[in-house]
Amino acid sequence: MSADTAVGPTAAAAADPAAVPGARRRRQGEVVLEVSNISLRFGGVKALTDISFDVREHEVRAIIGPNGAGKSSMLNCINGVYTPQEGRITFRGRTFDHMNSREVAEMGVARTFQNLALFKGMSVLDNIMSGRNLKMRTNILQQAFRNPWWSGAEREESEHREVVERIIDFLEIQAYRKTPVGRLPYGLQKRVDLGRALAMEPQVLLLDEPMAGMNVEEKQDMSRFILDVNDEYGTTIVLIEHDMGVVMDISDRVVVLDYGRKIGDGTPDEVRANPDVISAYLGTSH
Amino acid sequence: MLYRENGQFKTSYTSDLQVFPIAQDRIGIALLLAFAVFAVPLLADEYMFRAILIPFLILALAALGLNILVGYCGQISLGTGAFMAVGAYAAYNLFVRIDGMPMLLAILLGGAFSAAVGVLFGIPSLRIKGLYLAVATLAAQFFCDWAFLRIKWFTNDSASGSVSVSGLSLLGWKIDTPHEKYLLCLGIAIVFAMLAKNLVRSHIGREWMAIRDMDVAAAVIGIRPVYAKLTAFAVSSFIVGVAGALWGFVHLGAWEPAAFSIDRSFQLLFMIIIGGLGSIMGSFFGAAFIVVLPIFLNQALPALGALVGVTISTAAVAHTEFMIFGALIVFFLIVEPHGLARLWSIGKEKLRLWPFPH
Amino acid sequence: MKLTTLAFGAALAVSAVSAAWAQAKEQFFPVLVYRTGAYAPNGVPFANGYVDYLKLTNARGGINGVKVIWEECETGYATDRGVECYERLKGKNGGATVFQPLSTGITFALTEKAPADKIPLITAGYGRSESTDGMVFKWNFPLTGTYWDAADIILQHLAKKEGGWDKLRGKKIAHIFHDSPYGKEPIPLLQERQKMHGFELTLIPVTHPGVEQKAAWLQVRQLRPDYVLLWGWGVMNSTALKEAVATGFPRDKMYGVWWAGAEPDVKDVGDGARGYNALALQHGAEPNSAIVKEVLAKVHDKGQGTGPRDEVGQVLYMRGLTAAMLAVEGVKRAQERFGKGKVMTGEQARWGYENLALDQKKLDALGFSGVMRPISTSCADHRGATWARMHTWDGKKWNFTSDWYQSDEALIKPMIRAAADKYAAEKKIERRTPADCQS
Amino acid sequence: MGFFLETVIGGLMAGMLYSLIALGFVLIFKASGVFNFAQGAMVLFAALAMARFSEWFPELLKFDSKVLANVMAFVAAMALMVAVAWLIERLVLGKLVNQEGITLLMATLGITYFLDGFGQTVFGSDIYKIDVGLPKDPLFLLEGTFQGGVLVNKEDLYAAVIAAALVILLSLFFQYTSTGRALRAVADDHQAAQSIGIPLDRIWVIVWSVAGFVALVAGIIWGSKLGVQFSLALVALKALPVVILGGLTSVPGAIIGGLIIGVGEKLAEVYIGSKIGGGIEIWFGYVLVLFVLLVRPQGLFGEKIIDRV
Repeated sequence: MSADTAVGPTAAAAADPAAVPGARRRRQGEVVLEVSNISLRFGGVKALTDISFDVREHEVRAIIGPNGAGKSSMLNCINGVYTPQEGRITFRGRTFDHMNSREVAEMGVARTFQNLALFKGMSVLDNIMSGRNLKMRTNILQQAFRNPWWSGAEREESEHREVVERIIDFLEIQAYRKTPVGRLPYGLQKRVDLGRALAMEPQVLLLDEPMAGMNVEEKQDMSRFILDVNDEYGTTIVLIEHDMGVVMDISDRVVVLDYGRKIGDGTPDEVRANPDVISAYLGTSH
Repeated sequence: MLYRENGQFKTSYTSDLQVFPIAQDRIGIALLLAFAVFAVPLLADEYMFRAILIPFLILALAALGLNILVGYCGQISLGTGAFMAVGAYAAYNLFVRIDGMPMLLAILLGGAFSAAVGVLFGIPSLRIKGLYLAVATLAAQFFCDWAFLRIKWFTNDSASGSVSVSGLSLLGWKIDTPHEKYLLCLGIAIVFAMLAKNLVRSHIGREWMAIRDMDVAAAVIGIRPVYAKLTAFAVSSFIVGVAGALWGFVHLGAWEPAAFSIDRSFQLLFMIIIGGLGSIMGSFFGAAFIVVLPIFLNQALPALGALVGVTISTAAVAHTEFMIFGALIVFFLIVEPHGLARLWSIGKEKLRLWPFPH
Repeated sequence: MKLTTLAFGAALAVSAVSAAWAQAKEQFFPVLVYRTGAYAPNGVPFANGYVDYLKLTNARGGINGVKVIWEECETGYATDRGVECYERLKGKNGGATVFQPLSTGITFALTEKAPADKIPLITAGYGRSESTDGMVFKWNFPLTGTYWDAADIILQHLAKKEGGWDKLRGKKIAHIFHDSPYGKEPIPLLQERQKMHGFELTLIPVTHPGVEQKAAWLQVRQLRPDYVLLWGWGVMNSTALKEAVATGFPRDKMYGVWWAGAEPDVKDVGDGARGYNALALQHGAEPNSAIVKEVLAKVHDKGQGTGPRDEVGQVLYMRGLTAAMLAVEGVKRAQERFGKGKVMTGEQARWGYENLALDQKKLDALGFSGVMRPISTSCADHRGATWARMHTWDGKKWNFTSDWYQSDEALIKPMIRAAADKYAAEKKIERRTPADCQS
Repeated sequence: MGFFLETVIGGLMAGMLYSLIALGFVLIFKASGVFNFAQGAMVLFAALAMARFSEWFPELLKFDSKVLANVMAFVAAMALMVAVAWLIERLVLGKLVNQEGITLLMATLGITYFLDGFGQTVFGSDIYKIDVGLPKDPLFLLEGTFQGGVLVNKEDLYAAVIAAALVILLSLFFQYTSTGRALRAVADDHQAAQSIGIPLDRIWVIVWSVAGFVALVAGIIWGSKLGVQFSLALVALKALPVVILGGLTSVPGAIIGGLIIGVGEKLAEVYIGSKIGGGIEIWFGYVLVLFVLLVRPQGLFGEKIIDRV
């Protein structure tokens, strides 16, 4: 990626959201990720019950639902933080009954976190660099003996540093490179979180409430970043979000969860029309 | 005014990746090293060498090792003494059993053995966290103490279980005078400090810190906790082991397991807390503080007493030393929980902006 | 390298000069003590006795007019602290005369350092047994006996009680020891004797500091040994006695080494310890001896007593007193050769310790009649004497309950020789030549 | 068989004494999240105070009733421990609120050094006596069944009973007094407790005082067993594995942990130790804990830790 691509077509995309979904729906490929009959329990508490849905290549797939609907748990199952008691997850034809974080990462699935899980003690740069870890090859000895003159480790560092710098430009956080993330304002931390995920050059990007607690401008920036990523690299995006407005604007298809069950699935318009969803959100029962 | 980085532009990432990106720091460090290598031998007397500088360097090395485990990887260990002991006894056995074994090689191999033991006792850290782990590491401490006391083979069947080495030499250079010993320790300390610095600023270092700061997130971006933690244990115990070997070979000359007792483990932990967790520099600050303070106190107190005309008994001095030491530790934790290293960097920040406060 | 060595030489020269300048008519005795920590109860009386005697020496007009000065340094029984003290004091006041670490651990460490610094080590009644062999251990002086002697003498006593060595056959002896070089030192000799006389020897270690001995005494109770040897230090001794009371093991079947036979060990067990025997390193508690009276008169009555008055004459106090006396007498002997009324260097003092000749007359003159027996050292024997006897606690005080013993040279000499040779080989040291002995 | 029983009983007794010290750790950790390394030093300090006061009062006030002396000494020592608790809260913990566990741990290590030095300065470093009339002589059971009978150390028996009583007392205190309830609230959630108006600082003083009380009792029992001197501070090291085995936050855990380790290490020492050179007591407890933790990382009765993202 390069910094200048941050503007250009995407600006238009952000400017005219209505036009975008149509534009992208044509690009949707076949199913990359399929979740079937997932159930997850903590002791007696049922977090997820028999959830199934699929994610297509290049699409923006949203998972919505009220608090405690089990959205984050769903993501945690996908990248192996939790192990569901039942159900299977299929990724590019390979089927698992539980995922292993490392494998998931190697298969090109990256993820951001709802309440920031950044590495507090490290600088912005190091946080994003850590996203490149999977791609770094030099062994401990090479790293121990690294030096500016004759060492693979040094070369590797600066190569990856280059990639990371582009991400930093893209996310417009150049000024904070060497600041410990702990000291950054919330909105920027969210960007760093995204940056760390992007550094993995993911094929599928799981975003856990990327806009939670942001003001309007920040939300617009963030949705722009997301759409850009999706456009430029065709990265498939699975997105958890509260803000219905944003979701409906930027996502192609939406899954709705409530109390750990799936109550709706389809395009934004279909979901909008779905009575269960409405009742879940407006709290009326029928 | 002197301490400014403006006008120093980085034209390549490599130049920005340097250990000391600011020219003044580079010069400062160079001067410091020059001083340590050339000036100190001129200034220090034998007592200075044997009782302060050599122990300081060796313990600083050990603290450095511990800091990698605790400060960078966030795994608390109270078993450091044991790993020093493993290093010392392994080196001893290699040194006396294989004749013609070069001292330096023996010491390094001692470190290697220590690393192996470290990994072994590090395995629980994959499941056990925090204080539970801390106490679990005490198992290493007490077990090793026992093993070196009980298993005659380790001590080359010496009746008393105490071992000793002599006739140290390095590549034909005979090391007997205190200032040669000092230079040896200094050299080793510097080398390991550099290597450690390299590790912590490379991706392995980032893996350790990631595990320390947020292990779940670390796992999600593809860091294997097993690998990160065990490498931390290995590297840490390696350095600690080397320090242990030096402690036995160079400082004590003859030792028994008591030389690596649990008190040593605590002492080292103090050093990195006072000096600064997660800071190479800090390990040295901490070691200096902890080594010098008691000696200073128990020489200063009688002098002070003499000033006001009362003779303080040795016992009183010893007890006061305990009290002041304890009090200082607490005072420190209250004033600067992040240790001397933090004070140092704050100082630098200030200096950078001086004379303009913002 | 060159520059630094040169510079270092210069530094040395400077310190030498300053040392020479410090050469007043004062003989400097560093005093390593532990008045704090786990072993303080035993360390304190020893230190007080030691210092009191040095004070007395000055009160007596010094060593042929040479004033004695000293400085205490707290080791806390820890090896590295001990080494630090050694380094700090060895150069002070024109150089240390002699060191007495009162810790086996520190002794081992200093044994490696002393030769280089040409400072003798006196380890009266402790330290490494093979250092008796002055041909290898030129600077170590385990005066008045080592742990091998102690173990041998205790066994002799038992044999005598049973009515002959042959009667020991089949008897059960348990060796309960402080799990450290100190406690392990006697084991080789015990095993040697075991081979010779066929008694059952059980080794029961107790880990530092020895406050938890239940398991050990459960084993004792299961084993039901005929005798228990107690090789403890500090709290371990009193705890052992209490456990013996608690498990009902007869105290009069317990025999302690000379470090396990003092007041702090039995004081707070009181009646419980009645009948407990321990070896006395020459002296026991000597409240009525001439020397104690003199100390009281010339030091304590002058208000210069180091410790509490009632402590004077207790076992460990006497141990310290005697140790100091030996240190001073060595210097006196050295002066006979290198010049009366001169300050002796460590090297000269070493000669004095190697040629000690304290006959009964001298001892009586010093006020040690009944406290000590004659002692005379030589190149081959840095120990001088192995006299010891038993004393027994009657609930109030220690009383002698046996006559004098000496360890069996025939048995111990070869062991010493072998161990010393092993050490020499390890360290690549040449045995000293007779010529060297004359020097 | 008789001997086996003997060992087990001995182990149980020792275990009870360990848990007595472990209790102090747990109380403080529960209420203030501090892993109080100073517990051992507090035991020593309390014991020293007790021992010396019981010597001094009769001298000062010219009376010679052992009971009275002990009672007065106990009260005075308790007062002293409360003072210590207050000072610790005031000067140390109060200033270290919401620091990481390790920092607090270090602080208590600092306190340890201070108390060791201070105690020995004020009370001396000789070996002192506490005599509260615990019997010293052994007791033999079932002499009919086993030859030689089964030996029980009477002193330990009394000690165990006292310890047990203390535990019951404390659990009652936690359950039924308002302070106890407040303590539990604090233990569960500092902020919440504060927000409903529980004064943290006061609570902490109370907890540390209670811990001081436990230390005093432990000190008296151990002191009359071993004599009061520096080594008392080191028995804390015996209690560490107990605390961890039981789970840092569980009072019953401390007791059961103590019993398990007590019996375990005695059996190990007697039956295995004697084969491999002995002295394995020193590490047995720790190694046992290590293996238990591998199965239950939070100890037997500790609260389970779940990672949330």
